[in-house]
Amino acid sequence: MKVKRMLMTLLFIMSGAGALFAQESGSDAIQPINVVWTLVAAFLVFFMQAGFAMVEVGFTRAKNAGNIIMKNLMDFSVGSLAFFLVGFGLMYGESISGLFGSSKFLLSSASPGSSEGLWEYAYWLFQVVFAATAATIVSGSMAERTRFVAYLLYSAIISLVVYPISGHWIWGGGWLSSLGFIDFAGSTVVHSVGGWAALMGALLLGPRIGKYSPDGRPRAIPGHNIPLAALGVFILWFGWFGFNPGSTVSGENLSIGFIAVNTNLAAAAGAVAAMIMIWVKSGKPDVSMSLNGALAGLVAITAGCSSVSPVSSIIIGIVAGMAVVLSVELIDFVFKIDDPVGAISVHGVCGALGTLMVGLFAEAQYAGEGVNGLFYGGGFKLLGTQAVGVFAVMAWVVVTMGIVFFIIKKTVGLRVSRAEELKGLDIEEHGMESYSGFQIFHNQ
Amino acid sequence: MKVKRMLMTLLFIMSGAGALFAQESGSDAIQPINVVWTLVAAFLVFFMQAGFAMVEVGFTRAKNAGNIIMKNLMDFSVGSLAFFLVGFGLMYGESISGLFGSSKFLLSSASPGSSEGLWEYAYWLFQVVFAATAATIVSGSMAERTRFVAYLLYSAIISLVVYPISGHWIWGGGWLSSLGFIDFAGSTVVHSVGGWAALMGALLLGPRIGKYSPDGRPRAIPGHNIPLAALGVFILWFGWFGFNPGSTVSGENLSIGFIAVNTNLAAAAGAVAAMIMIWVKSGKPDVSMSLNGALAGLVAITAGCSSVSPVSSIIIGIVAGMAVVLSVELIDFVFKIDDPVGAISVHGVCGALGTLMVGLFAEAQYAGEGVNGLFYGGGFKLLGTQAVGVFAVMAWVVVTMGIVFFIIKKTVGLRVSRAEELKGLDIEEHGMESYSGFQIFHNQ
Amino acid sequence: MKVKRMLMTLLFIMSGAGALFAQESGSDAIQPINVVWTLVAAFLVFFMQAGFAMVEVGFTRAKNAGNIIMKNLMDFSVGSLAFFLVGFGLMYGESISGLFGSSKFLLSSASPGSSEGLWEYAYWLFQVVFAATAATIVSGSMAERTRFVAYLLYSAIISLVVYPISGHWIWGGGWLSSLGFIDFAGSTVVHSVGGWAALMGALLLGPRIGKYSPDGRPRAIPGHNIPLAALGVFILWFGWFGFNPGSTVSGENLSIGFIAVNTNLAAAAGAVAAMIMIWVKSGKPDVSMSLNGALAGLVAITAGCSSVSPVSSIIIGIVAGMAVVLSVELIDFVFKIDDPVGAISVHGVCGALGTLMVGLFAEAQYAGEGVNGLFYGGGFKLLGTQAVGVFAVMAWVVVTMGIVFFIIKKTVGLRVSRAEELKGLDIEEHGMESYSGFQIFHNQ
Amino acid sequence: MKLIIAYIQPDKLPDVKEALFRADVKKMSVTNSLGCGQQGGFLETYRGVEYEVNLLKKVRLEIAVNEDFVKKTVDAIIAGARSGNIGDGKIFVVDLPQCIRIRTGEEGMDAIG
Amino acid sequence: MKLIIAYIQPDKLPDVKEALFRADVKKMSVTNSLGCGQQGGFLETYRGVEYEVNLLKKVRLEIAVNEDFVKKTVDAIIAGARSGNIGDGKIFVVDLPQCIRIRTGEEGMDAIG
Amino acid sequence: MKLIIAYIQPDKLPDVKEALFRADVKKMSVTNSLGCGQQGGFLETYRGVEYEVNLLKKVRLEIAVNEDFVKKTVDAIIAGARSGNIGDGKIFVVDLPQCIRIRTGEEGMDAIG
Ligand SMILES: Nc1ncnc2c1ncn2[C@@H]1O[C@H](COP(=O)(O)OP(=O)(O)O)[C@@H](O)[C@H]1O
Ligand SMILES: Nc1ncnc2c1ncn2[C@@H]1O[C@H](COP(=O)(O)OP(=O)(O)O)[C@@H](O)[C@H]1O
Ligand SMILES: Nc1ncnc2c1ncn2[C@@H]1O[C@H](COP(=O)(O)OP(=O)(O)O)[C@@H](O)[C@H]1O
Repeated sequence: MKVKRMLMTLLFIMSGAGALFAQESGSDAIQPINVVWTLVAAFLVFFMQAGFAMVEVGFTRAKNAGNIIMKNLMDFSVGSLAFFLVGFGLMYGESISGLFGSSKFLLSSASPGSSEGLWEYAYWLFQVVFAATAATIVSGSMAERTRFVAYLLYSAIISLVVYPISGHWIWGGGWLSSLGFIDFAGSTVVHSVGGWAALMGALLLGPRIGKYSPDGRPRAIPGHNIPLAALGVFILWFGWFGFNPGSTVSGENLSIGFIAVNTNLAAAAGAVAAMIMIWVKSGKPDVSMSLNGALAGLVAITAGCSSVSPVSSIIIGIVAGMAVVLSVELIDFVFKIDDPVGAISVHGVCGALGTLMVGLFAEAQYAGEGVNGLFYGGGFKLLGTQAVGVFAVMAWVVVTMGIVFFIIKKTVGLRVSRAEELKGLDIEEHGMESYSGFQIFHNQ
Repeated sequence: MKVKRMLMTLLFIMSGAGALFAQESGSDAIQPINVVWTLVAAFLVFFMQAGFAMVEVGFTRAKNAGNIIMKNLMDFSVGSLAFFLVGFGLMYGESISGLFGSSKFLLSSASPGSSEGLWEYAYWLFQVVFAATAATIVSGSMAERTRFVAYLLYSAIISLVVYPISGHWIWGGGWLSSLGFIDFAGSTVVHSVGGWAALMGALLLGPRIGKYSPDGRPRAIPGHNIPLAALGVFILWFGWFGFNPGSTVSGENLSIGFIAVNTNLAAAAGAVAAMIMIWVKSGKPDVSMSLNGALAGLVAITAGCSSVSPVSSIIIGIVAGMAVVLSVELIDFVFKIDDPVGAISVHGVCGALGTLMVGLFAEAQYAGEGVNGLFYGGGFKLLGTQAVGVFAVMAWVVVTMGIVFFIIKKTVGLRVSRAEELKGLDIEEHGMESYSGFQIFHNQ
Repeated sequence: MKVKRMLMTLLFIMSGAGALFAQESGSDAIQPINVVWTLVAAFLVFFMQAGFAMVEVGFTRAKNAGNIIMKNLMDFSVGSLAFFLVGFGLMYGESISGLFGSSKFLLSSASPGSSEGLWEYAYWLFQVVFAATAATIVSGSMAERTRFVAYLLYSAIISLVVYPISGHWIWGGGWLSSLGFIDFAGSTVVHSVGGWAALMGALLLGPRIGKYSPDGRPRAIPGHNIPLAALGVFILWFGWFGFNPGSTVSGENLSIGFIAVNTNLAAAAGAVAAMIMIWVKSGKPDVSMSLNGALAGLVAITAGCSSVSPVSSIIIGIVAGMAVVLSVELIDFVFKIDDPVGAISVHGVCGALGTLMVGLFAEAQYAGEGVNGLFYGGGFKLLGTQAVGVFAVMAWVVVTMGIVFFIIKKTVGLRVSRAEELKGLDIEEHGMESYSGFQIFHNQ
Repeated sequence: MKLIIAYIQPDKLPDVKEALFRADVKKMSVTNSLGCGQQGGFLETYRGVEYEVNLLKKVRLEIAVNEDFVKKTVDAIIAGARSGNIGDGKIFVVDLPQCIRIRTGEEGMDAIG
Repeated sequence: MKLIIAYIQPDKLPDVKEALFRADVKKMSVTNSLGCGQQGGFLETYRGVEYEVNLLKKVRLEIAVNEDFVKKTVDAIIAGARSGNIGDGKIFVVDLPQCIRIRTGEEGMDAIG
Repeated sequence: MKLIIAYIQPDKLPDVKEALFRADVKKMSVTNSLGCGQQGGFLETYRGVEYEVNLLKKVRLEIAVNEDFVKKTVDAIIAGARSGNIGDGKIFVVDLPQCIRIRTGEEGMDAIG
């Protein structure tokens, strides 16, 4: 009976207290329903890690599958610890002139004694899975040629410093939030940060061997497991229902249903739009591009999911779905940056686009008093603010991550040798095969 | 607000506590707990899309995997938009003499202003994932030989019109609901509709090349990825916990636990029964058939999960598990209809069977005042009503979808060419391979 | 009724609102939020079945994949029925002198009439998925050589008797719980039970053909699908958020967030620690070992997740991550027991280790009044109790399962023939292939 | 005896097998292979980028036959595999001085069939 | 020199390899193959329908040896692969006029081993 | 005519193909294969246990050429495949009395190219 008695006393301490505060209000906020909702949402967002892993594995070659798995497992694991030690504090700690936080390190703000103290744990979990999402986006664009050690270093740094600081500006009470910048669930805070970091990574790495013919024409290097990639996309879509609606961190906030609807409509519209776009351009409805389209819609609606109407959500999804196709081509053909899974286009470009579109489609009835986008009589004010935020974050990430990857390149080295790349990272970096026994041709 | 009222009564019958709140002001009925529960359930049901995709991919051949992915992605995406524009209104709008709804198009019934208005969003999300489930069932039976464009058309039509109208009859306050027809979570509304549509599709398509030997003996065309198919079944089982218990659309309705137990027991019994059945008949415990058995149990209990006892649930599961084996053989050997994944048997046959069995096993203590099946002294009344519903819906779907598929066949064409079918739909329809690099033999 | 009463009081003290009603009539103490939370957690734990299936499939050879799927499907299905009929009663029924329960068979304690009656259903579902977890652990260590029929028998027995009885000792109000033994979510109750059963199974089966060279050196038999295995680990991690926080069976207990944080940190630390350990030992960061590390951390924190600080959780995770590597080697090289997926080390060893570490790291502020581990001034008392529990359960399982497997071996036979093992269990036991069409080499 | 090696289009395999059976050549061995030849390769695009397939999937047949069967076999293969398009494939005929049936140890012409 | 081509049952590969090693034939190349022969094929059923496997999994060995090794090699293969059942497989022996070791450029008999 | 069979390291395939193209040998067939030879095999560890790889991945080339092309082809293969390390592989040359192009029915030397 001891365990149970302990449990009760424990409960007594906290919920007794909880009940007391409840009368006074203030901590009225800490209702069980809100904690449960926030946690369930956090679990769903965690599951997106599996989604990213499957998408990246599926869209790359069999000989590197194990390495990608490792990178996804480790950016979450290392990231969790880094965010626990430092990141969370930099993002949500006492703000130093709106630039970065300065307390709450090691989750010091949480405690088992009070309901606020307990709430802080749930809140941290919800935050860490977001941080990990930003971190894991990058592994896709750097796939099939990055040294594993280099990737470990990168993971630690983005979760320790880079993500938390721009996050502080927008969600931590920093300068952008005071400007009235709207990024409800993180098109910019999470996805663009990941996307721009992915851009710098791919840029400093250079393309995979055989990706561009001697005369510079891009060659397709098809993914080896489309069903797995598709499963990943479904998992991500599923997880996004935690990502967006969960960002209310309140189950009492009944707009969670509305947010979920917008999320779903934008994703559906994105998938259809991307399919049609690629169909028209290349003559066939490409599967992997359509899957990217769904993700593009999800990324784009993330910023405005609580500020725009369902119909606007569909439009935002369509724009993103078309944009992702064009962006992938632009990066592949014109900039000649090799992004195996399209992470830069999906998360960077569509994240920015989605954030900007809040400035066009926001409506007061959803976004709250007097918050209207350009199309709803709000003029250019909001659009301007959105633009400031988008570019500020882009600049921050491009500069810092550029430096980080450059230093890694010059020290431990960013890329594996030609021989290793040809043999595959699974054998060279991890001494194993991902599909032992299967007969596989490694064309390139 | 008919639905809402029905909902209340539902709650009233079912849970003491819930009913108490219900009397007082209507809006009070929109408790956060109900919104959270309904949304979480909706998310789980959404995830079933991934389950269907994996099951269908796994049970068919590698050369068509990408095409099946596309079909599953698109029937949900296109379906979501179609259900938003028209379907939801036809199903839940102001009823025109119990036949179809006539308002709520474009989700006009929802609004951010009031809690009912917000509730409507959550409710729509829960409904759209159900609609998409019905739509996606069909892709399985039409796998490996259907033109992609034809499938897109079909997806739009079933979500626009066919599913919503029969749905209105039963859940939208239509004529069947007034008869007292019981289909709690959709054995008929969702699964049979999908199953009968699958039947018509497979019928008009004809069998895959090589499925029947010249002398008409059926040949096995084994699926290419059983682990993925199994994962799909586990995902479906997982999602069903949103499908059935979630159909209370109320977390205050404490019978959700009871419904979940019935769901789980029926699935378990179905798997075991199917395994034994096929073991006895063919001498070996076939994996894919046992997986179908679990699904059969889930489909069958869906109608009565809130009206029968756990023991009855086990019996229903056993009957379904045995039925699915026999049905698959019947369709394959006798009717010679080629249904690659057994969708007709699992969803059509077991859906109908499960709905009928409510008329046998319903008990007042679970089903509410005076609702008893044949085995519990209710006589043939309920059984009769159930039969009327089952056959009315079957007739509706067979006729309408028959026409739809026929028109598609005569216009855009339903089936790919022999050459395309032999090469595989991935290369022919989408210009890609699903397992690039893998050495695969395409026997047939 | 012990448990029930405890639960009531528990809820009574816990919730402000609940407490109020509680005065009027006990029944209202069953708050919807607790039922919803417990069910959602149960769903997540159910999903772990998919995780186990994928991990075991991925870490073994292609020629046995279908057989492993079957075993995972059936141990859950058969187990569910067995636990419904007998197991639950033995575990939570009226205690016979603290040794085993004697009522509640066939879930007789549940009823649709009262909210307690309804609560009982939810509670059963949460319990059955735990029982199934213990059962499914074993299939991993017995993979690739066990007769299917033998496995079916085993599944029934562990869920009928073995798991419920030791479970009763700790969670059913049995003798260990009265000693003050702490195993919050089942490091011992669930994982060690599974792990020790896995040990006996592997021991009586003997190693796979080719696992040990004539001179006794262990040979690696690499898994055939690492991406699938990794997906399984992510699914398990995801499910663990239901496993640990859900074990409060109360959403009003705000410590759920705190428990989730500990769970996540231990898993992350375990993965990193295992990676470093194997890296140092074998020169390369092995993927499958790192995945095992995450599981090791999860298993180890399960016992103490509500009694230790986040920092302690990290330490526990690190210890487990290192331990799993050493344990796998010990079992493989020294004891020469062939455990294809490392189930004995992950669940048995780390489960025991985690339970013991509660005796070191427990802190009153988390664990409740006066409950302190060795490192927090509690002396050896708690550590001793933990040790008693760990070894009592180990003895119970080793003896009973040893007998069970021995009898099975002597009667129906435990192992397939050499020819069957070489050809693969899919063809021999189930008459099918899991990857039809794929070109696969079966080296061994 | 001769060992006949043929490369054909994978989707022609069923037809070739049938033609061989009719010519009652009932034994053969089939292997997956990638071929490089005149054939440009059907255009594959992936994510909008043209995919340069310079190794095309082919199926390799290996058939050991007695002299008097050579022509029938070659004709059957051609009958089943020819579409008239580039990529139809090739047939190579090699001398086969010796052939043994493992089961019986029979040698030469008796072992072929 | 001769090039020995053998088709055996996949599950016999370990035994054949061992037999060859003992006959100290240490070099060979192995390929997956599907075979068509007298063998009916073990009955496979899938979802209760009999699965007509007319192409059975086989393993193809290719071994280049010097004249004096031919018999030893053939005997070793037979020793390892024979079960006496239909489907045991075949051995084909082809003349091998020329053999080169890529690493050293050695030719002929020295290159074989 | 000759049938040239070569076993090379898989990661050398791109280089060999290029070398052959330059020697304008534009037609070939490629198969996956496992090889057993002098090469010890790079050490693979799995879960900390050494993995005894005694069958190593190789790629098998089959190229039918006219007499006057034999040397060029062999040289090209060596040029592309040689690394100087054990495991580089082997080249076998077999006589090819007959060759037919399925598409046109052409025979002999005209059918090769
Ligand atoms: N000289 C050759 N050596 C080896 N294989 C060849 C040769 N020529 C053709 N092949 C095989 O035959 C296939 C078809 O040849 P290709 O030239 O494309 O068609 P066609 O013979 O109709 O012109 C090639 O893909 C290749 O696998
Ligand atoms: N004439 C042949 N040409 C090519 N391969 C053959 C020939 N005869 C047999 N084989 C190969 O040997 C395998 C075994 O032959 P089969 O006739 O089934 O057994 P057995 O030789 O014992 O009668 C076949 O599956 C096929 O791969
Ligand atoms: N006598 C042989 N018969 C068949 N294949 C051989 C023979 N010798 C070598 N090979 C093939 O060539 C590959 C390389 O040979 P190996 O002896 O390892 O390298 P090297 O020739 O450089 O010593 C082997 O893996 C095998 O596939």
